[in-house]
Amino acid sequence: MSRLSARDWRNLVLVAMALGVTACLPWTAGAYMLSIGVTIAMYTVLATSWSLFSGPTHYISLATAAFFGVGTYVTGIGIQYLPYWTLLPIAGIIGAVMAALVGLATLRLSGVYFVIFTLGLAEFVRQIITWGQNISGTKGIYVLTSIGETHIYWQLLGLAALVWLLGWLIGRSRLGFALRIIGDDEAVARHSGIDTARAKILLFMVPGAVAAITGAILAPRYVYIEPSLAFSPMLSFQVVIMALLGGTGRLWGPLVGVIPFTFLWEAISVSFPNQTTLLLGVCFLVIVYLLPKGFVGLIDAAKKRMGAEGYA
Amino acid sequence: MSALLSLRGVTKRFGGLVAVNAMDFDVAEHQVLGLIGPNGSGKSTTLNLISGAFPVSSGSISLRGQPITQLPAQDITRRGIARTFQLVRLLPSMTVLDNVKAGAVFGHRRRWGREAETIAEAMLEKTGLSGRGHMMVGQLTYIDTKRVELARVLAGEPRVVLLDEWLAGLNPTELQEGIRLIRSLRDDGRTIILVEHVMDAIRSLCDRCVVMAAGTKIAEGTPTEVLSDATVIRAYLGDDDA
Amino acid sequence: MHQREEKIMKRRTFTRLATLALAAGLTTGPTLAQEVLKVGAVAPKTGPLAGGAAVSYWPNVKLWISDVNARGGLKVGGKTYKLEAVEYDDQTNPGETIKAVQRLVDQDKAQIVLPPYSTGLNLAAAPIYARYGLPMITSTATTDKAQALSAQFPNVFITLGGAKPVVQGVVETMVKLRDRGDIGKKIAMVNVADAFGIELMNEAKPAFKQAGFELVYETSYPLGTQDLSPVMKAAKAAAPDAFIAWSYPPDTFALTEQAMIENLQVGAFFTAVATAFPAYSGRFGKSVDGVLGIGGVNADGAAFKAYAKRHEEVTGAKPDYWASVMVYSSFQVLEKAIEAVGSFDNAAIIKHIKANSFDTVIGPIKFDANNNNPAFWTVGQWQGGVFKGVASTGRDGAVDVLKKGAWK
Amino acid sequence: MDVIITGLLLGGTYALIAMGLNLQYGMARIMNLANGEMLVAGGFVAFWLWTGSQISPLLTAFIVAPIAFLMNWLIYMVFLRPLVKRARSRGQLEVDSILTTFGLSFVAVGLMLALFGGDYFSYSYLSTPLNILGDTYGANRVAAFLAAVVICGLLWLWLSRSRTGMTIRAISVAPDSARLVGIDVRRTAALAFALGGAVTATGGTLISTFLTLDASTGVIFTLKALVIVIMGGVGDVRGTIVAALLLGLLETFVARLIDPGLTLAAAYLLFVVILLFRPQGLFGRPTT
Repeated sequence: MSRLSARDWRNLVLVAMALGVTACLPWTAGAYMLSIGVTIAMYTVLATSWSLFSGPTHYISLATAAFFGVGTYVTGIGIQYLPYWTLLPIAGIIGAVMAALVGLATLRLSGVYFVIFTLGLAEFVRQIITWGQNISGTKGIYVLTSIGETHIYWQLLGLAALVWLLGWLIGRSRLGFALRIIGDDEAVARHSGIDTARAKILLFMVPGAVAAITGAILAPRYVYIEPSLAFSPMLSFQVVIMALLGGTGRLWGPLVGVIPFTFLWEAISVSFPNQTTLLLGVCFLVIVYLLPKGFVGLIDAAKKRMGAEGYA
Repeated sequence: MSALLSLRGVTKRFGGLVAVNAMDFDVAEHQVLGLIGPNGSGKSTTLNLISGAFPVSSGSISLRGQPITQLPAQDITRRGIARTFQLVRLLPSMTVLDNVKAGAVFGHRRRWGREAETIAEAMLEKTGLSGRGHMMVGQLTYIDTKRVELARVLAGEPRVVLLDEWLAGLNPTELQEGIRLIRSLRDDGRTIILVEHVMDAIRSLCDRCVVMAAGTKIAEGTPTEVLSDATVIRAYLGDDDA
Repeated sequence: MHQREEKIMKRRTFTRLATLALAAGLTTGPTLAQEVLKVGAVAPKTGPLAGGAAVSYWPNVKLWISDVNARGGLKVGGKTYKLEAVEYDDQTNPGETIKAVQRLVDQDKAQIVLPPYSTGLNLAAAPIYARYGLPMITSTATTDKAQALSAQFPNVFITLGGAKPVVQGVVETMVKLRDRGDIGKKIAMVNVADAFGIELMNEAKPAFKQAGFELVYETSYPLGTQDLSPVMKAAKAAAPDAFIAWSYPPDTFALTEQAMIENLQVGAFFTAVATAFPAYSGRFGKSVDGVLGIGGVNADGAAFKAYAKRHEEVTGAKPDYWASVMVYSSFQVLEKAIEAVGSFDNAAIIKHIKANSFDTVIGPIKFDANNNNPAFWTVGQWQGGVFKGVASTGRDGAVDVLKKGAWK
Repeated sequence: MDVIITGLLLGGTYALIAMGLNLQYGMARIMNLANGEMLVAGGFVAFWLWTGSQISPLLTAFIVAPIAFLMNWLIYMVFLRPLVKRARSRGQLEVDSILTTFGLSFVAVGLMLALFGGDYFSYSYLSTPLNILGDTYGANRVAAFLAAVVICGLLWLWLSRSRTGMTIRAISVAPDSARLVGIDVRRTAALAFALGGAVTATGGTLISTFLTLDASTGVIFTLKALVIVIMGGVGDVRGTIVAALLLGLLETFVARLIDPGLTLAAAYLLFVVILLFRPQGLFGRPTT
């Protein structure tokens, strides 16, 4: 781990202060803003961990819903037998193991097969859980706890900080360097001595674990867990769109995508309740056409044009 | 002296086509071996078999007596065989220094942090790129990109260096500079396998040569021996004026 | 039969095109002198549950508001308020439901927030309603945990009951048919492998064994199965006297058609959700006669007939014979409670709802200690083109159940 | 024995669902996630014409096909051609088309919702028993199967015999070299995409005779079509047909003899196994 430069220290302090300010949201803002805050925190965690993997490797994973759903069920089932704080690490481990298995099975495949495999994964896991539910006779699971929106918000904020820290550490580690090389040219990476499959699988475990933990955190919010709501493919696509809107080039890229998208979603839901789906579709199209590189690309281009020196 | 690298009956089939047919040869420590032959004779394919880019159909390759035939490319590189590519392949999103560091961090001698930095800078010196570590690879001239690739290979301190037509495409002055560079590697005692068409490089650099035609070995020996051998000339220049 | 269907079809599509055009120019005319009261409603307009909500939920929101306004408005503490709906689509996503309810209360300052649609979305929103002390009279949530829920969320009321009473209703009907000699004791029972289907199946198996029935065939099938002929062929092979399916809309339609194709001769044919939908009789016409389904209503009662006529006039669509009328009645309870208390003091309204009985379209509704409405229709039967209630937990107006004849 | 026939009938339904996507993805390289919505739209038209003025869905199919062809051709020209122009690599085109067509599926659901409302629509047509080899089957399913055989047969013949068919196959195998021999790749891709859309919409019209649909059910069909196309081998008409029949037989076999609860799980398991051991699908060529 190369030593921390002055700039690194400055960034760390800035991030810590920003997190401190956002943590006070429950007191400064009303319940409605808090619920939006929870949504933003959730998507930030999911999109950032997603782009940790897809940024360098250019693999589009649509498996977020599968890991998230498993996470909600870990809390749903576990809450009756285990103390709550043990459920998050358990969900993380299960998510990581699942991601490793998926990685082992599919990362040899070319891009589009990986995408479809991960899309099918959520459906596959949903069928298995429904069948399991059917055999064991358990129906929808009730998660009746005293956990409120504020607790959920803080947990997500903590997880977001963890994900950024992890992303920052990986970026500076051998694994991060290896992934940047793989992203540029996988053949060169292999011939430089990098076990590309192992690196990708290791990295895919990060979004796997993080999405599962997020699911476990949000389960108490939904009170009633059933397969069709926990595994909806919609979540996977939203995470991809927001990450791409923000831009996967930088660690803070997805955040820059999540915030405007959430408020856009709100604005559309509020002003066009009957045409929400129609207009969201139009927004997706606009994002894909006008912002191929996302806001990060936009900001970098602007910076180049202004000829601003110094490092981002 | 025992062979550092030896090929026994190495064959490669692409469906019906036999690209390499039962190749046998050895490379001794500190030896510079030239692998020559007309286009399509299987030179590059043999190099790809040694470096693990293609899986071997049959036969065996061993390094210091240990078989490396079925190993994936990354393990072969880690065991100490590093290669350049026929068409230069660099990492576009990174600086020259980082490109070279890639070899230092993941190659035969795995370094990290300060150590990797020093080795990378040393290799930049060695290949004549000193002071250009911070430049982006997109800004380099053609020969400089070749230097970066060579520096990356050397940064891993490999046992055997595979140069796949490294001198191809250089103008006369760059060619002399290139040959001088490879000779300096030779003088350092590095073991090199050279796939080349540039004959005066072969003559001045190689201790031994293996000549291939249509996937098989047709001659082996010192450069002067093989280049005066009738079958080699016929293979290169075709039958009519032999 | 089809001409009327066609007229409605044309009118409904026309009204939709009009609203689509209208949506562009949003601002309505200047509000009347009367004060306007915002009523919030959030339920699926897209996503897997949109189909059910479009039949049972949204039309009743529109109908209830137009009925109250037609009557002059909501009389609260000496003032009358004209109601205006604020609708949100939660796309069958609990996260969206929670955000929408928060938005209704915080941003839109809606005084009245109607309960969402379906068990999952209601329970996801329950904590928000509880925090604001809003009365939540659910009409499309079924649960057997009313006791645990009312302990956690004292403001939640369940009008649609749970799995146990529905199963009891079906068992009673089957026993009546068997004792009359219309059916033997062999039953074939299937269920959709979703929380709803599983819950009912687990209640039904022991209940039927206890009532002396023999389960000759039982299975479950995943939600979204495209071909149910294997299930129906296997059921027919077991030569049952009665066929019971705890099914969702798509499979209710598929199983019925498959039974007609296989010409399944049974004395009783029961399918669950959507049997009471107008689309069901629209599709199968006369051969729907004698089919049993969940829900039902006192179809011959004057209240229901008037309600159905208004429903068709205002919304352009016919109501279904189970959930529609429950949704409307739950709105009536809320309306009457607010007017009785004479203010928007939610705590008082909730106390009032707990203590009193309310006269609604389906008859009197009185909640028990667990905020559960004990009296509701459990089983209905298509008789003469109308889906009449045949079994209930304390509802009057039940008609006698008939033996299922051959498929016409 | 009846398990086999039921399986084949289901296979015919699946062929109708997946064939259009195979044309669109295999030939025109557009991974179309709005495929399900096009199918449901075909179903809507059939419902409207049947309940409205008694026009039989089999007849409606002939009306829907040309309209869908034109609509899909426009969709390709307006929404997808800029992507093809902009895409530097095949991978990038696939990712862009996944995201764009996902947006399009949202727009399609929104439009159908606005025009037809959100509730279920189903009607009974030819739901009379048909006796084949001693067992009864739905006449509408048999009709859909026969239509599937006709459509897939015509398509296969047309692709392998006619000139335009050959150009379409050419761009699916190697778009770059196709350009060298004078094929206007973009125009042919538009043709393939529009044809795929027409086949899907017609498929929708036919299967709406026995399936209950509503505005939001498209995603189920898209997923099923994706599984079949990938299993059969992208760009290979025979592959899609065989994979559809295989899936139909497997699901029916599992439903009748093991446990109906496992049908969809078995389908995905088959998909995973094929993807692992033959990523290019049953008939596909190994893509480098």
